[in-house]
Amino acid sequence: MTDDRIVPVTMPKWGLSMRLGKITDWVVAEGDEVQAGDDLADIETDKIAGTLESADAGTVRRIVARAGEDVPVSGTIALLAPPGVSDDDLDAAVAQARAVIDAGVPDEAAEPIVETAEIGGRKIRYAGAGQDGDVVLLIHGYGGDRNSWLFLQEPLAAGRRVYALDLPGHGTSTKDVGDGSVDLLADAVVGVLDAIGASGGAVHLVGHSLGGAVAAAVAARDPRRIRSLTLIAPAGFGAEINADYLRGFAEAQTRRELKPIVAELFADESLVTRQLVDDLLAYKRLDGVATALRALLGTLVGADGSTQRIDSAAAIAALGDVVPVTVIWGSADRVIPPAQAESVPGATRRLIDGAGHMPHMERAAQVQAAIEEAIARAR
Amino acid sequence: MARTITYREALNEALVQEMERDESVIVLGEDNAGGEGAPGDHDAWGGVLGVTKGLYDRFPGRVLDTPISESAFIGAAIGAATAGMRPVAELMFVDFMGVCFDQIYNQAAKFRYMFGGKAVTPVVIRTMYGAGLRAAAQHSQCLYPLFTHIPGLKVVLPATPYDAKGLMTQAIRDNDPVLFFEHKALYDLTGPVPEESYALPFGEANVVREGGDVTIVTMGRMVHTSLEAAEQLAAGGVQCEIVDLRTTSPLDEDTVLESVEGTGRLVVVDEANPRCSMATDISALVARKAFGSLRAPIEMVTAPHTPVPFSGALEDLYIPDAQRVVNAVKAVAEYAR
Amino acid sequence: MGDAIVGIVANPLSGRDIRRLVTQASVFPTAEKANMIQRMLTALAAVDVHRVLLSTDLGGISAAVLRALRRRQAMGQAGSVSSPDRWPEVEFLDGQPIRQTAQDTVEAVRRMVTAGARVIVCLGGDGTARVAAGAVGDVPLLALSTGTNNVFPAVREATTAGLAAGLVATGAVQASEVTTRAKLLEARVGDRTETALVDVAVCTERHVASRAVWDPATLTQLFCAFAEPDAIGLSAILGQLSPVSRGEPDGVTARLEAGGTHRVLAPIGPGLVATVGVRDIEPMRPGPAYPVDTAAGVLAVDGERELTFELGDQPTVRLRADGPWCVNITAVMDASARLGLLRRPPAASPSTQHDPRESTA
Amino acid sequence: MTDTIERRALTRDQLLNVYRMMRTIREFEERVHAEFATGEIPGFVHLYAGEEASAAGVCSNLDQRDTIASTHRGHGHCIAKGVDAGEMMAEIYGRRSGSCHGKGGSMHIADLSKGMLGANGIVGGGPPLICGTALAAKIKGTGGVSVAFFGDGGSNQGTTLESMNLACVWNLPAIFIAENNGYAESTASTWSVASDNIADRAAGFGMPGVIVDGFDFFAVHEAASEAIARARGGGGPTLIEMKFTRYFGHFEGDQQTYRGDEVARARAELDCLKRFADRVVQTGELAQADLDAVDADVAAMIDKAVDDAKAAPLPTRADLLTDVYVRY
Repeated sequence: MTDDRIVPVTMPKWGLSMRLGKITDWVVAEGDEVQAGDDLADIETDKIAGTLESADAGTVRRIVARAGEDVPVSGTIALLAPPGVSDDDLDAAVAQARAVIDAGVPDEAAEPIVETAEIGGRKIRYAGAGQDGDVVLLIHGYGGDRNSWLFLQEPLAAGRRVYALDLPGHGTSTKDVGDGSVDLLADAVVGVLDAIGASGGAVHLVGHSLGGAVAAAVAARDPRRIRSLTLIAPAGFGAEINADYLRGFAEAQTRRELKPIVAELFADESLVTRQLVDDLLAYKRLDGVATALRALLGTLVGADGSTQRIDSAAAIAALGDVVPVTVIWGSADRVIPPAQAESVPGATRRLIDGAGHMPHMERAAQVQAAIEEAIARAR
Repeated sequence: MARTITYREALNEALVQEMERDESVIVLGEDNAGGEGAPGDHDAWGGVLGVTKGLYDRFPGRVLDTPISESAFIGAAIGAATAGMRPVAELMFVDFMGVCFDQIYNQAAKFRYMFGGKAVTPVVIRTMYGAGLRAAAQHSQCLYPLFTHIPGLKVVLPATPYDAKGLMTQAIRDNDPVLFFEHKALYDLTGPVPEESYALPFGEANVVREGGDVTIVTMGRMVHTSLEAAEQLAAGGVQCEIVDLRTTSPLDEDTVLESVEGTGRLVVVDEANPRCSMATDISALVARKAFGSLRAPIEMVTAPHTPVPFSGALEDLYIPDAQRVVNAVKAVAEYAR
Repeated sequence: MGDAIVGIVANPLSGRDIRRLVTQASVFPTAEKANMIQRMLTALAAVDVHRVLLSTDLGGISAAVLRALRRRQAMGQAGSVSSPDRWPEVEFLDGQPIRQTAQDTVEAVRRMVTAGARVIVCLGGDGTARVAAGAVGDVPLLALSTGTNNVFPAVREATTAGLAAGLVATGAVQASEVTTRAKLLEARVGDRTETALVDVAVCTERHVASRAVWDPATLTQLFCAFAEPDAIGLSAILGQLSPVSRGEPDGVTARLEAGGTHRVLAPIGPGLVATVGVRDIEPMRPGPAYPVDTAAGVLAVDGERELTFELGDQPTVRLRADGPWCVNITAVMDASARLGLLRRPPAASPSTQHDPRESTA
Repeated sequence: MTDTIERRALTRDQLLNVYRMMRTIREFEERVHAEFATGEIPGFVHLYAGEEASAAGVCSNLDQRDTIASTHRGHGHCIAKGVDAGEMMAEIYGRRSGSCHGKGGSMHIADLSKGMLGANGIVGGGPPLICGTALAAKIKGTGGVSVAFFGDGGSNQGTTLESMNLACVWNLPAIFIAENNGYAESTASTWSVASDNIADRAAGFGMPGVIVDGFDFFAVHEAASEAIARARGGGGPTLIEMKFTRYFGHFEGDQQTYRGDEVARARAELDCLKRFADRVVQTGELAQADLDAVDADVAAMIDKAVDDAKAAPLPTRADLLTDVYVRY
């Protein structure tokens, strides 16, 4: 029996297809004291590199996985424990954890199931995590896709069904976006909600940026269906927007052109890995994407070429007090200014220090906590 | 949606999607359907290694078997390209260029310049290259340096299924004559490939591995040999940056130079014979434009200056392998003035 | 026997006109013409013709025969086991400029006549035979067809034809017994004349162009020296309506017109079976000049457009009885059989079997 | 059969056009011959004079749908297919205003907008290309016909023979015009063409092969008209062999010591322009005054072409690197 004061630090599941992560570097050493949210280790997968933040406070008593080592998802990589826990107990826990790491990835690990809904003649793809409970639907922003939520979807899925979709024009959904309007995107989201059988209420919407405006529009159509609305750096709450970023993203043709543009999304530009840029380029090069991005650019940016065209005020007003609204914003957002959080009436506001326009990627643990709170506040 | 498919399937999918998108795309070559005029199946082969399988029935009249007559049908593809078609012709093995080279380098390559910019020749010539199948001296050569030498031609060498599809799509949509080199040892290689169409631009090298110690510039099958070497080297603490040129014409000089400026050390890995090759070309480029960054002499890992031998015992020695790449990288990494 | 000379004239251009394109007429390659001459040389030697005069051309026929001769010489000197049959001495009629026109044939035949040829073999079609006929005088002519598009020349194997020519040349068979005199048609436009051995057609085409007549819609009038029911070519039209043999003194003439009183299906060329309207069929008497009643056009002789005529030219066509003396191959070989000319003594025994000619050589 | 007569019968305007075509070629070539001798024209120039009836007899049956590929002796084909003689002259002088902006020269004059796929510096280079343009026409159903001109030298190239085979295998609307002018450079075709007649080779591919007097416009026109109509109708390829003589050497500067007196005789007795003029005047289809007017007009046009070419600016350094690719 291991001492239940021992808290394992496990390999996170970043994205539904992740099975294995490699610890590239330990930020902490044995003996260090950590607080919740402190960086523990740099981890990379075949898709992305990120930093694992501690979910708990405590003392790092044992590092289980060495730097450079591949660890299956949920494998224990370190142990936190108060000083009173004995070395023998810790060593026993290490041995148990090493056995899991050395066994490697189980063969039967299931591929995530990506589902397709036919909505308005378009194929909309979405994938879910979790078995039962309330439905959480995650809606990405301009140029993103359901993998934007890779740090959040699995962690949010304890006791819930968490879905992420690819909006029209994005990811693996049909690239045609018609007029590119928020309404058209909202139709797709409603269609997905119908497809997953979430018609009876108990739906929590989380939308980022353009996806925030879409989430607000969906909620406004039928507020009783929605139990909570979380907006991360949403569009539609002010005139100011970094139109150069949006245009640059739409127009970039090469890695060299795209990399500095993508850097504007993050407070910490080192997060812009070659893989991230390559994945975005691969998306941008799919037939139809250029047209879709141009159409959506017209939705986001007004005729003057510099200010926002979307206004979500009416949508929020339509919610009345039926749906609790939470707004999350990175303090270092260079795409839409965080001050616009003040323009969301009646919302609970969470400003994430040190995050840019992608707080759910840069400060996933804090964003997760904010979403959990929002869900908890729901009627 | 990206699935895992083979290099062969990726090429086939690019052909199918482009033929569906644009009816001026036609496919022709020896045995591209196979069985024409014979009593058995009419799509018996679908290309000698199956790349064009299934196209014949799907696109009636647009997949043409040809006599073994490379000058005539490669020339016909070029002529058809000047007349509004987008032909994809297959020169079964690049070794056969000797029986049709005039049409490629004197005709297709020169029309635009020679005719004062008035010609557009959007032809793709697919061809198999490379050693490793015990196919001996006349069915195993690389020869892409010869085509790279000719102004007016574009030369493409995909290393992965993803690149194979994207570069084939671009080759078909491109308005210049394109030589598309498919390594015969890569057809069964699998990798993620989106279902949708996409075009990868020419002249954009791909950094397939980042590393700060030594730059490896390579292409085609040698990308995989270099990756294997880089894994071994990483265990010993040497981090290689691998640049896959993807196209040798146009050439992404910037990516090569940027990488060498970062590492100061260059190994070029090229399956072709060493003289007047991509190995010498990249070496000259770096020596000329990044001399100040170099901290060690440039190394080349190539085939020897011999024809490709038949016997497996010899062919295995002929083809550059990971150990030779490891040795070259170590030599430049450990070089001290 | 030393003066048993045979002349062979071959036309390199015959058999390649537009009818290959418009009616799938047969192609007769140069190499096959040269082969015919070589087979004929073997046959001529076999019946003791020692000297052959051969026309020269730029089309490759004489050159191919010359190459064959040199090859045989080399093989003979090398004592090859398959030493070739004897051939006569072959004299090439070179030294004359070759103009690649019908005049080449005329010149060659004239020189053969002057050199004392006893028979002149002509390889070609109706056109070649017609040109040769105009120059042979009284020397017997053996016209052999190269191709199938012909009425006048015989379609026979060259070896047999060679034997027949040789038997006449050496006098083994009397020429007077195996030759018949052909009729001639003489077409005249002003002071230009052309002769035909089979037919003269009046054609509304304005230009000679590719020469061959292949489009029946252009024809208005037809004159035939003879018209056989089994012919190929324009004479077949009247051959089915009013046949006239080669031996009869008269010919036959008619007007061709879509709305004519007769309509007949006729093989007017290889691969060309047409329904032709015909009226005013009448015998054509030797002697008088028959007028052409078309204002302007071309006169085609033996199927080739040759003489153009314009308004006011008033062309005429006349039937003559003084055509060339033609060797009848069947008659020659019948005579040979009757006379036993090709019989040889029975072999004495297998061990002494040899060519009897060698013992007398 | 009536349609075939109508196809062949040429109207007064058509006769004037073909005469202008042939006269333009003759005048162009005679003039280039004279100007070359002054040393002002650079490079290699191969003249077509004497062979005009071939280009005119074939191309007068073609229209915008149709494509031709030519040879190193290509000026005549260019003019007959409608390439501007002024631009051609400028090209021969290496001027920026030339058909190819001075980048092609005599051996590479092309104008794809006119269906002229280029003169060609490679003997036997054209026939494979023509298989391709014919294939394109067949697939697109344009009714277009493609014509490959090649010489007796080109007839011996594998590319030409391969193309005839491919054209027959694919039943393409392709016409092969063998212009047998008696010499491949300095070597006699009677020596170098083993079958003696190039047309005889057609039988080996199962297509018609005919020989035409290449000095006689009407003979060429009739044969080409039938072959082209056959090809348009789906009847497949035809090989037509022109027999004639070129009036000048293989290239300008060729002393022609390998030749006899055939040029003088041809010029005197066989010349296509003289024969054409004699015929149409004799038949009354055209008057001598009509022809004289064309002669004067063409002479003035060629004078202007030469003057303009000499005065035109040369390409500049900036032109050296352009038009290698559509996009690189």
